[in-house]
Amino acid sequence: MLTAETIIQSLASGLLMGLLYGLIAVGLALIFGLMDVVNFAHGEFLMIAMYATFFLFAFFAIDPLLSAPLVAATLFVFGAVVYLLIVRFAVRAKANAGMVQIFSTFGLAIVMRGLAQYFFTPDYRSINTSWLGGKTISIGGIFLPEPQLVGALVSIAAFAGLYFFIHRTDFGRALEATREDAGAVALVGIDKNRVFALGWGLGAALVGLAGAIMAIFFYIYPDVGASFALIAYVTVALGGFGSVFGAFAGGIIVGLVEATTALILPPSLKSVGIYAVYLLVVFIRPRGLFGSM
Amino acid sequence: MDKDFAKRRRRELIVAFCLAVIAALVPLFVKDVYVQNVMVLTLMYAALSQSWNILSGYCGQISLGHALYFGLGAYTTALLFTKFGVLPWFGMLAGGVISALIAMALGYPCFRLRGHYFVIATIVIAEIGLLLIQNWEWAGAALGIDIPVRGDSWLKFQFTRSKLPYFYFALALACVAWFVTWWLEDSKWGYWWRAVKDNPDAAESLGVVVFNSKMGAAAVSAFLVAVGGSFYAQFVSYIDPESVMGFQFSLLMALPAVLGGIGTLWGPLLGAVILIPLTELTRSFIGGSGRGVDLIVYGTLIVLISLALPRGLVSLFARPKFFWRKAAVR
Amino acid sequence: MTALLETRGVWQRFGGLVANSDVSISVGRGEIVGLIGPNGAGKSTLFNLIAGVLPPTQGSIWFDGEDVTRLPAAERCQRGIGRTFQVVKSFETMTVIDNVIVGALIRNTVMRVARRKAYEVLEFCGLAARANVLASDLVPSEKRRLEVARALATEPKLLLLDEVLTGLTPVEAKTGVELVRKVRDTGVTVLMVEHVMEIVMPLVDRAIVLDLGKVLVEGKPNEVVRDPKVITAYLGDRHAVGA
Amino acid sequence: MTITRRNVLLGATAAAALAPIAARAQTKEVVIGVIYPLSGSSAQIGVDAQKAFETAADIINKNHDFKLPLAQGEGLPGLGGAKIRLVFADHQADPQKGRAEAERLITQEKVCAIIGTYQSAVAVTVSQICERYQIPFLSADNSSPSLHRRGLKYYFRAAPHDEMFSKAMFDFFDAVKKKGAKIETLSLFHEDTIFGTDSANAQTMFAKERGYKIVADIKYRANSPSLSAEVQQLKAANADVLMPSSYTTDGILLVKTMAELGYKPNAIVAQDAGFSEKALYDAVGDKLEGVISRGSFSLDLAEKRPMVGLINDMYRQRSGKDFNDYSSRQFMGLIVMADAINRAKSTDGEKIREALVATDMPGNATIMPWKRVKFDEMGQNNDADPVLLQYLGGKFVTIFPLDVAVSEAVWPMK
Repeated sequence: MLTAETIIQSLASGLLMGLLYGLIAVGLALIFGLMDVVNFAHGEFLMIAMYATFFLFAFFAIDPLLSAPLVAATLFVFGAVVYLLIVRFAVRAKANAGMVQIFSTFGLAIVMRGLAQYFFTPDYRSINTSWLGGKTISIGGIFLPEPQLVGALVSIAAFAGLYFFIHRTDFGRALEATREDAGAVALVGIDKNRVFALGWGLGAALVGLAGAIMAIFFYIYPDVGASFALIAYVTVALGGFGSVFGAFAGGIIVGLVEATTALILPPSLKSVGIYAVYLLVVFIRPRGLFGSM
Repeated sequence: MDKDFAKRRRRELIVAFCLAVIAALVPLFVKDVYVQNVMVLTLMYAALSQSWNILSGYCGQISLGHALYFGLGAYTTALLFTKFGVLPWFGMLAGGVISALIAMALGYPCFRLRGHYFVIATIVIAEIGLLLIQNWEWAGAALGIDIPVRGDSWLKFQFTRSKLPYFYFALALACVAWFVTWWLEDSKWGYWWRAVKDNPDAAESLGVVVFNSKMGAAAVSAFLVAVGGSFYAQFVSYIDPESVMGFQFSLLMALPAVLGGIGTLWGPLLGAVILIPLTELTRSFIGGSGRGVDLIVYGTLIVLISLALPRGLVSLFARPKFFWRKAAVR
Repeated sequence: MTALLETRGVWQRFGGLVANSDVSISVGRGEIVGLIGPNGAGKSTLFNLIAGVLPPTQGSIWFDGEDVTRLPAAERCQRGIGRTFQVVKSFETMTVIDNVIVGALIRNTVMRVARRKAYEVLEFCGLAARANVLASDLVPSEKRRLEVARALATEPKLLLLDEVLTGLTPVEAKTGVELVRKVRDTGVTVLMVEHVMEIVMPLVDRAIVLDLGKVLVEGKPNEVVRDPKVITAYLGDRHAVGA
Repeated sequence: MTITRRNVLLGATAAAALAPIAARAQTKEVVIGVIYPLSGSSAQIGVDAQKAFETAADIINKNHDFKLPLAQGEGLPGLGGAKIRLVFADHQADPQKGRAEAERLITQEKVCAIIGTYQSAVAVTVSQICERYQIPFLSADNSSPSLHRRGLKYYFRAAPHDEMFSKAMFDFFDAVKKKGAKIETLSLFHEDTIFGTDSANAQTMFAKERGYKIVADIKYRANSPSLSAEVQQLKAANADVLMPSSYTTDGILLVKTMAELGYKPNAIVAQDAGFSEKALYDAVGDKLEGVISRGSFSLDLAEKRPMVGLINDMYRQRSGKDFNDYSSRQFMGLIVMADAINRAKSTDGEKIREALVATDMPGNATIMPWKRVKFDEMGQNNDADPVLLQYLGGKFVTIFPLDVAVSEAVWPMK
């Protein structure tokens, strides 16, 4: 069954999905790079973004493509609030800072799931009549679903924008400076908390963008984040924690590995391929592909 | 000074002994099976978390993949019993040994990793284990293993209605895990592990072979967790991959220690005594609504405790100031 | 009688950067030797090579008559090389006594003996009163002393001190100097890296000056300070001389 | 929703466990335990199930004019008009928790029977506990065939299991083939937990027996973030029939991915689960015109049996949904159990068991298309004929077996 067509189709699907994984994961990488914190509620951020997209569609008939900026803005606020209410205190912990940070965000994840179940019910939702939903482009027998295609483009644009943002804007430079040396930054009069809050906002906004795109073709329910959380962590770790470009590369690798593993192994084992590649990479490069050594 | 220390150690032992005796007497007064069930689970998680604490709390190698060893213990025992008729007691031992060996084999490459890279490696390795068992026909794959229960038997360690044998085994396991920790705390290994956690470079300069220390901690930790897994298989008498190797087990092993006080002698026990009854009761009495209220309560507690008491609940009991002053005026 | 420590033609390169080139020094038994030099002279690199943090690119290191070039740090400690860190690396969540016990355990496997040994060392270093304080609660000068105590507990033949006196107040520095003398009086050889010459010169028996990764001058402290080569080397680094 | 619960912590510790269960006769109410996932990823199933059981309890406890056992009159006449009280418990899809909840229900809530559980893995442990306490357990909606083959005396299942369901599918294939359609190759697409594995095992067995060729057997990880690779293999195999065994989430993603990758199977014959859920058709119904799913319930039965429609209305009022394959089985589960308790005239586990063994309920006294309810020696009802339903014009119509079919199958799906 391994025809050229299946291989090309696999690679194409894997690439599109991989770019989306990258977009989902980059917020995680950004936040880690800024302050060495891994957000264990990242999957739930995605879930919130998907619900936001869904409700904007259900109540105001705003197509996900149009609501994506709105969702990103909402998540921006949400991310900043999470930082100010929880993470700010977690990083200040006098003992076991790493542990506190893992479990406070993890507890947040559980609360968010509970709240989603409480307010949105555990029922499965999905958006079925969006502009792109179900549309697909066929090029010589290779099918490229439009939602994923647009998702991939958004992902590339987001990464390009992020690159520009970090290197060319004042706030970006402040971010970069804060991540280099938070203490010194305070001396030049940059409010560390403000930078961190904005960093969390930005990270959340990026996953918001991903969530809006995902909502076009994925189902939505309170536990949906769990399916993506581990992939997002592996993606970021594979690329190297803190490296934005690493998340981009990691996403593509994860997408491609996932698609090609399914050609060789039973599909139920396809995530084994991803995990094996992760282990292989870190055994050789303990800080991921592009992590700072 | 030496005497103060010895006194403290002795006091810990006495407190533990009294607690164990009290715990052992509880079933004489509490006959309700549901409550006994909660107690069994509490003791089991106390033991598991205590074992997890050895590697992650004392030695500082945070593992969120201990479900692998739990599952290995459960599967080894169940497979040996159902396929070869090997008594669970031997299965328990075999599961422990296999887990310890696998922990060391995995530690060999993994202990080079630091921080989140290590944590994620432990998660994905446990996931791989889960997927492999889920696709392994001989081991029952997704269908799991149903351990036939044919009446009460200590030999086969199975009891139809009585919870007491399980209770006492769980109590014994918790005591063993506690005692091992207590004993290791004032041993060469205990000091080395804490040194490795705090600063591996400094530890190395003092003659501590960091790598071997981590391997030792991993082996002890995995062995005890696997015995817990074997126990669980006998206790539930049915296992399937998701229910013994799922990620939630790795978390449930870590949480009591984290909430109670990571890297402390009493933390896991204290954490388990609070957390497990809480999760069981929230599920039984507010979880029936289908609205996730139990999750909200549970999650909020985790956030609050970890933020408010970064050293865990044991810090509420500690009187370090008093202790220091006494030391200072010695 | 051979020297206790000897480096023979040691090179260390980091990529294109040469940190040590052809360094051959020796330290005799019972000496206090100062390893000095301006910033970036390669002192710390050489120090780390001796302690076993990393193997040299080229050359060999001999300790107590044996080649230890390829031995890891823990093994060198076993052989009798103790060290401190320039940036203190205490075990922050452990008490002071427990910090020292970690060191004592290498020679004493019985806990009770190791604990007693640790107390003796703490007394020796003047930290006994702080035995049950968490290392994280010590003031910087105490942390320095803890570093020394921890290393002493391993009963080293050679003690490597990495800028233990830098950044202390004059009073603290004076107690520090006394401590080092006391250590030597117990028969331990000391090799100390210092950036600021004035502190160490009265203390050391012999000084080795490194510059640009090479041994510049070696000799009695009062000769070394007068050596024009040393003065030139340090002139580029006014702060240190002026201090 | 009101469920009364005693303050268990204080009260229960004092209560003696293992009190002889027979001592509980002559009560004004009959307590039945219902164990479902009420939180976690399949919570919605549990929430819908609650409504189904409440509907059944309502029908039993109040006077209704249905030709359903116990509908007329209030409560259980055999126990002097005692009312049914349901106690719900949450097992979170965890066998250990299911087991603990079953024990709690038996010892604290003093239930005389238990019904559950959706997930088959949980049914394994719950039924074990029931066996130990000699309390009858009725699998309302578990379809794993291994469940009734464990030699348990207190295990009962009124509904069909996967082999019966799969057999119906293959009977249907044979029938369609006879009419001249081409069905030679099959693609199996199943998730990797107990449900998918059991289903695929049964389908593989029948395919071999009846000479169908399985050209793709795709086992995938439940709740995968992407199914493109899987769908592509299905597409490459392009079998005459695609046979998915998927829960709702994966079902939605499967259908969406098929559309995206341009795969239009000739026919889909689904093993229920996700393919009987409203959420799936809300999401991707437009792409599923002509999909066939097995089921044990069909709303078009209402034409022949008006009470089916009326009871469905009652259920819809509570849940906002029509009965589907699950909720209907859950509903019937309680009716069958209550009927046995009524005939046992006792809440003693052994007596109820005997009554269950003696059950012989004619099909037309149920809301299902079953021949009758009668348990074999393993506690399985072999007369629960499954039906095949086809999704046409936005609703399901029965197309097989022919004697209950209301419409002819559209083959292949358009």
